[in-house]
Amino acid sequence: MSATSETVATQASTNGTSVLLSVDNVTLTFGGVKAISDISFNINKGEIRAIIGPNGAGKTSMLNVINGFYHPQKGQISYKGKTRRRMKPYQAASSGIARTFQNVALFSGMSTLDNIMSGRSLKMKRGLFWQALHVGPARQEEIEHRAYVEKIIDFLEIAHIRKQPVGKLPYGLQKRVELGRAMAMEPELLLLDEPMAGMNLEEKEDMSRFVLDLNSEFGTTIALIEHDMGVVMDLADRVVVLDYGQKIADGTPAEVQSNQNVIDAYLGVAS
Amino acid sequence: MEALSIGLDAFFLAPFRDMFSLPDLLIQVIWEGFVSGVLYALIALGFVLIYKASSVFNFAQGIMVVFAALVLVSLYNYGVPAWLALILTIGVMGLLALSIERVILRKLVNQHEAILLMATIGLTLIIKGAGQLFFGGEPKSMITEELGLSTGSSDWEVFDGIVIFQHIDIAAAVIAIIMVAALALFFSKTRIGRALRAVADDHQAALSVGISLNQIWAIVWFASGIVALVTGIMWGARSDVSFALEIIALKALAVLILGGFTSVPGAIVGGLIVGIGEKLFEVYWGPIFGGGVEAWFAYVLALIFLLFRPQGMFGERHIERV
Amino acid sequence: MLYREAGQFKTTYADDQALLPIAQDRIGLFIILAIAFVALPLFASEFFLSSIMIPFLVFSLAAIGLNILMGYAGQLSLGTGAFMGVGAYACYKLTTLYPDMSIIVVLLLSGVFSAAIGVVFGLPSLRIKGLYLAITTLAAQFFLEWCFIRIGWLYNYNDSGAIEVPTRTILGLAVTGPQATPLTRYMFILCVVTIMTLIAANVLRGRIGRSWMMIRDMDIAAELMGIKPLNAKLSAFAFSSYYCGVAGALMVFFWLGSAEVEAFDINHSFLILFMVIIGGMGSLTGCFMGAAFIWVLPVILRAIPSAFDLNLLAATMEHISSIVIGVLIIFFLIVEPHGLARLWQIGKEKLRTWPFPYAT
Amino acid sequence: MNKAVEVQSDLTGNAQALPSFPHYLLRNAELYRERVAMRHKDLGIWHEWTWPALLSEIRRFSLGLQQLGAQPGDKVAIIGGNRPRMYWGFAAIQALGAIPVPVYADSVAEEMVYVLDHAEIRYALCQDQEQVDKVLSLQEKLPGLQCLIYDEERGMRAYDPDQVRSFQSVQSLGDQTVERDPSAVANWCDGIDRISIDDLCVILYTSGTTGRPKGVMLSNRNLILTSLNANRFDALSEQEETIAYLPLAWVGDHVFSYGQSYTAGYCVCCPESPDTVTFDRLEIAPSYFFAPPRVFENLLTAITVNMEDAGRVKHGMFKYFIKVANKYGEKILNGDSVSPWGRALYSVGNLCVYGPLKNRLGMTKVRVAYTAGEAIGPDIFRFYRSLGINLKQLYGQTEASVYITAQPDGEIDANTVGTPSIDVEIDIADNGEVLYRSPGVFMGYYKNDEATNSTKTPEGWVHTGDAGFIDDAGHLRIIDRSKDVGKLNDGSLFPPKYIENKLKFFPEIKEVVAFGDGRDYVAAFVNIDLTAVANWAERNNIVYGSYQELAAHPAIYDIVRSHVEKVNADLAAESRVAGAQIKRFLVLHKELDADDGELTRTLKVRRTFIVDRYGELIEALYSDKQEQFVSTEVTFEDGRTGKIEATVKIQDIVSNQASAAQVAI
Repeated sequence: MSATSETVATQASTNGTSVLLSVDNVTLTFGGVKAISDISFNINKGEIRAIIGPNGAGKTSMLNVINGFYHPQKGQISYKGKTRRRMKPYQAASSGIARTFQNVALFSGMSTLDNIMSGRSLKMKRGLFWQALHVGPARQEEIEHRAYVEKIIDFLEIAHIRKQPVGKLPYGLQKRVELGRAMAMEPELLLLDEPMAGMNLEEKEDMSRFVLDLNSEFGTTIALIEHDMGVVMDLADRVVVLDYGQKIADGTPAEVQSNQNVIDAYLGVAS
Repeated sequence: MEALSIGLDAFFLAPFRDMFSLPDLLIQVIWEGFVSGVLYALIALGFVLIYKASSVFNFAQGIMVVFAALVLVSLYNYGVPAWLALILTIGVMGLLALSIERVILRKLVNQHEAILLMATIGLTLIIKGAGQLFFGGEPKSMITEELGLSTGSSDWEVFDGIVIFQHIDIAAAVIAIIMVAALALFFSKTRIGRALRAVADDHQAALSVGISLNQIWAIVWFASGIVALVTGIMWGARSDVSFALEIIALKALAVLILGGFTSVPGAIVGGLIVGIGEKLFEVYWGPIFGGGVEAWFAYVLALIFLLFRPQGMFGERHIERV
Repeated sequence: MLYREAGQFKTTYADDQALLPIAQDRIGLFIILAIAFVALPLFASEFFLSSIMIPFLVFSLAAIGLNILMGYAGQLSLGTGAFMGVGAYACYKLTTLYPDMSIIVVLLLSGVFSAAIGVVFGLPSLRIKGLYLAITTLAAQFFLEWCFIRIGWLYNYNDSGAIEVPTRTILGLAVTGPQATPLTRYMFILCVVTIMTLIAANVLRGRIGRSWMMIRDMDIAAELMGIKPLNAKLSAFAFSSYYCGVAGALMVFFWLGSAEVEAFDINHSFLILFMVIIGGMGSLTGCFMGAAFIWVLPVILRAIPSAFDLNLLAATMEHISSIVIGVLIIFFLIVEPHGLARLWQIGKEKLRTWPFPYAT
Repeated sequence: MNKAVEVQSDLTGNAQALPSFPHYLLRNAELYRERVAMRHKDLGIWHEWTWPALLSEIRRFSLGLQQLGAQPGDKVAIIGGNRPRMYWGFAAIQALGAIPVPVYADSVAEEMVYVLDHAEIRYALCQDQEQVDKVLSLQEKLPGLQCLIYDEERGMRAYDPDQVRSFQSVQSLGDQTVERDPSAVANWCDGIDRISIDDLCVILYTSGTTGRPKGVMLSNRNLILTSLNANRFDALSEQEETIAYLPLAWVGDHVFSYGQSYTAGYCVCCPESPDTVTFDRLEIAPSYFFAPPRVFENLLTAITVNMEDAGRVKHGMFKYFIKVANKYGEKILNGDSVSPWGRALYSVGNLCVYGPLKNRLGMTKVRVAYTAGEAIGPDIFRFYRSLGINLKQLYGQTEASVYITAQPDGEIDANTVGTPSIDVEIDIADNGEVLYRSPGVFMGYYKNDEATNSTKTPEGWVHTGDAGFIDDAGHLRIIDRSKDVGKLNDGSLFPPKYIENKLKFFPEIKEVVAFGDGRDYVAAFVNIDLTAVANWAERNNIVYGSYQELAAHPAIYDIVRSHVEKVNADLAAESRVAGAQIKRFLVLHKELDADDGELTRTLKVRRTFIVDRYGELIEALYSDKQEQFVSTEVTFEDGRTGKIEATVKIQDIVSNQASAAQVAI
């Protein structure tokens, strides 16, 4: 928290929905190479926001900036009205930002249950003493969180792999477990980095259903990176398009789809 | 306040006053440090060779030094002529390299670095046990003269004092320099050497040169076996051939931290820094702590260094991706 | 095969999350505890207790300490011996400074010192990973060894430079020092190790243990889940060193009776390391298996020549056992990098799914 | 409050029975205060309800339902899987004098609308959003529908709360009633007391192999007496544990998981999900277990496949001890005399194989297991028995409240279905059809007197539609559906199911459809079992891209041919069916599927449908063609339809000549 300068945001967006996160003129360079240059966009509370673009467009870097893994050289991020220049990843986590990874980043030595339980770490408070005895409050706490985690397991329909080590699970299920782990944090903003990459049609449909349900039932705001245009068009409320680290379009799926820049840069390449 | 300023003086100023008041001693200390630094550097060189080619952090390098020296000395003691013993020892080191590659490394391809490290720790136990079983645990003298190395010393009068140079130390320095040069030549001029460099960067590329990974591993282990033999002779000549050397060889780890795991120049510079640094520290600062600081100076130096530059002197900074 | 689990179902999360959810495991543990607490004290010889069981328990505890750091938190350490030394010297100083303080309190406090030193040497782990970290623990090892020699205050300026364990009693019964019988010492150690193992198991399955494993498996993801690397790593160092410290104190006070710095040297660190590797990283059961293996195997090897009337020197057998352990380490790394514990687990899984080759 | 009713029981004298299941609920809550009545694995652990807790849940729901306006005689649909609230629905509805109508949850909308409309459903208790959506999509066709109640919350936010309510909200309606009027509980009990034993208890729709489903009306008397008799037959007590995993709308599940549970007071466990039944069964280890042959077949296939992957020593040991079990197991189970050596071998086998195997199957504690619904392969049947599982056959029908015949302990024969159950009379008609009369005989088909009259005689005898005979030991043997038994052109007898079942007992073969009635010879469609065959293909390095490709593989044809030849040899040995040997067969290019209408929801073959659908293939079988192109419309899981096309090969078989001696007979 030390490195944050806080200003009360006065942003209340035009159409009545409130802005959860806004990215303002962010530039990120690696050893002189610009990964992201001067990008601004925002994410409204409760929406599903897609970030798309060809490979190397800076999508993942953008997520990394949002959750504090990279620190941008220029620009700032405002989240829930607070502006931060530098934020540690765990600070992002405790302020309600969770994410999944492009290449599944599960804790491979732990079971599905433990992986999702790990998402509850921030919510668990009991100290070493109670943990050591594993009676009273610590045990009670563990059980309460287990109950919450079980709801997620039920939600994601992964009851049958509850006790299996995640390392051996098929890829599609691993992605689901990873989503579960992020859900366990009860985030306000959930960043999904290519949640459907490498999945077959059925798995994609399941995952889309989970994302939509998650958004509507838990009210979680979601920002996702996705390659499958069909999926993006179905899921997203608004889409921002990046290309070579620059923003080339921003709007509803329909608007973006008809945007000439996008057709040239992305759809043109893809087809 | 008084005590503090005395303490600060004792730590930060007095040692330097001592240095300049007896410059001949200083030169002697630096020379001693330089020579042990050369030996540290040689051990580190053995590590680097293997690490570069196979990402194996060879914990057994220290014991290989002891083992090579033991084989040499014992062969001579059994009546084998010195020159023949030297050749036979080289053969033994070659055999060792080959069997390590066959029996251990080949089975552990693509394993995590930590597992490979632990395998070499196991290897250390085996070599140590075998060495003690066959040659006995008691210290032995190196057959310095029989190998044609001078044991005399030369004096150098300077600053109203005398600095003593042991011939064997000079020889050690010279041989080390020759050895590094030879390795540099080997790496840059020979086909195998180039393949070795390629392997460090990219295993596939090495295969395309037409040399199998297995061969390369055998070769680097053999090369570091020879480096170990040379180190063993030099070290043995300065003190005795004993298993205590193994612990001292751990200092090469500190050297590697300073110089980086993959850099040959780094190993040399690191070795010299550690060697000279610990001698200076022992002589000029040691008394403050009650002596014996040589035992940990290298590691603490490495630790402090790591805190400021985790990637080593010559290493590159990595950008972590998620 | 031996595991007939049909009909074992859980109606509460507490039962489901129990340390040993399978009835047969609970029975097995009960039998082991019964042997340790009842059968051995009744039937075992003094030699067996003092030369095999006591060291075995001490090493198991030290291995648990190292395993917490290495197997659960993923931080390599080569300084276990020195951390044990800190515990031992702290225990000695405390009990000689405050002779009236209960030995139990002293023992528990001595771990605190070791934990504090562990945290100091764990600080670099925030910036340094893997092999590099091993170097900093080596620094700890040699620096602390040096301290044990050079700081006379630590051993009350004894001429011998060794710490001599004074006699301490609990309820009038001598538990340390020359008067303490092997049986008393064994029972005391057994209780300490049992309780501390239980505590370790509890911590490891809770939030704190999970945070260590998160850092071990995927530190970046862990940080993004809100784990502060500083807290997780340092707490692992502290917890681990505490165990090593208590093990060190137990080693000197309840086993050796007196100790010099050699008892805590780098070879000692390696010994514990081998126990963890062979036993199995990330497994408490493995710590006991590894300790039994590394400690008992040489004892057996040493016994072999006399059994066959061979007149081999003890030193020779020492060397052979060194070779055997080396070979076994490599064997395990090749065949099963997760050690005896994983073998046991695989075997157990086989027994659970028997006659099927795997669960369906 | 618990009024016992004296009921006449012809064979066993007078029996005590309560007039309805809600009466039994009240009794159990008194009698078994501490006993667990129901378990449900949910969110990772087993939740338990004792009988009093069960009563409370049911009463709250029932009172809420009453508040919603449910009247005696109203029909309430129950659409969902094996979940506690679905089961609670039965008693809650019955307590109001209303009639529960369980509906197959996986039936497609058109099937469902027929049932809901025909039964004049006023309320529907649905498991989840999927079922609610299905019913709502039919809303305009169901004018009488008042309200839907759902069990699982997920996705249920966007619905009209007056029309679609959660189970809990209905329960709290009940709570409010009690708060307002504390006498509501007593009134509720009075309402139960007004139920008569001869009132309609439940309507169960039979899916039927042909035509529209028929609503079988069962009275309290039917179900309660049958349940009591069944409990008595196998000495079932409140100690039993069962796992409920078969369709709720099927009479078997209704009697096993509801009727017998309430009358005996035993515990019913609901699995976490259909995917986890195997594991959940392992956890619960039921003492009373029921499964159709298909489940036992699949289990055995899974066992065999699993053991193929075992090491050689273990596999050898397994095979050896299975042989031992084959030799001694059944005898030991039946209490016959076995040599001490045999007993010793068997007990070693029990330690090494049978015990652990039963453990993995969750059948360690099984006291009584039944298979019914179809004929089970004798080998499969014996396999389970030889392990020491008391598996028995029973023969039943929805119209009989299940039990017609069952095998008593110790009188087990794989080829019979046992002796008449308690209070059941059996008669064989001249054409070989089996008729029965019992207290379980249904009241009639709902709104279908024509069908009722053609099935049930005025004297109470019911036509089963199955052909069979009673053997010397007094056991019933079933050959086939009486109307399916046909004749070849040369006059030989053609019992299709008899032939099909013989083939289906081979693990590689999943389904068979045999033809021959009015033809010159017998020919058959064969469906391979993908699990077994895929495993075999993997072990033999046979590469295939799809089911279709695998089915057409020559090696598969070879396997099937060898099986057909074995069956032919069997048939040749029996003079009555020697003429019915298979001359030509083909392996179907797609799996027969209930979604395509080829199987019923209970996974029985719909013969007439298949004859229509695959007419060209059948004609090819009776021509000299060696292959035939076919194009089939299919429905995918998500409801889309598509076409699959294939050229199916036809294989000839040289049939065994019946031996001269047999011909002479």
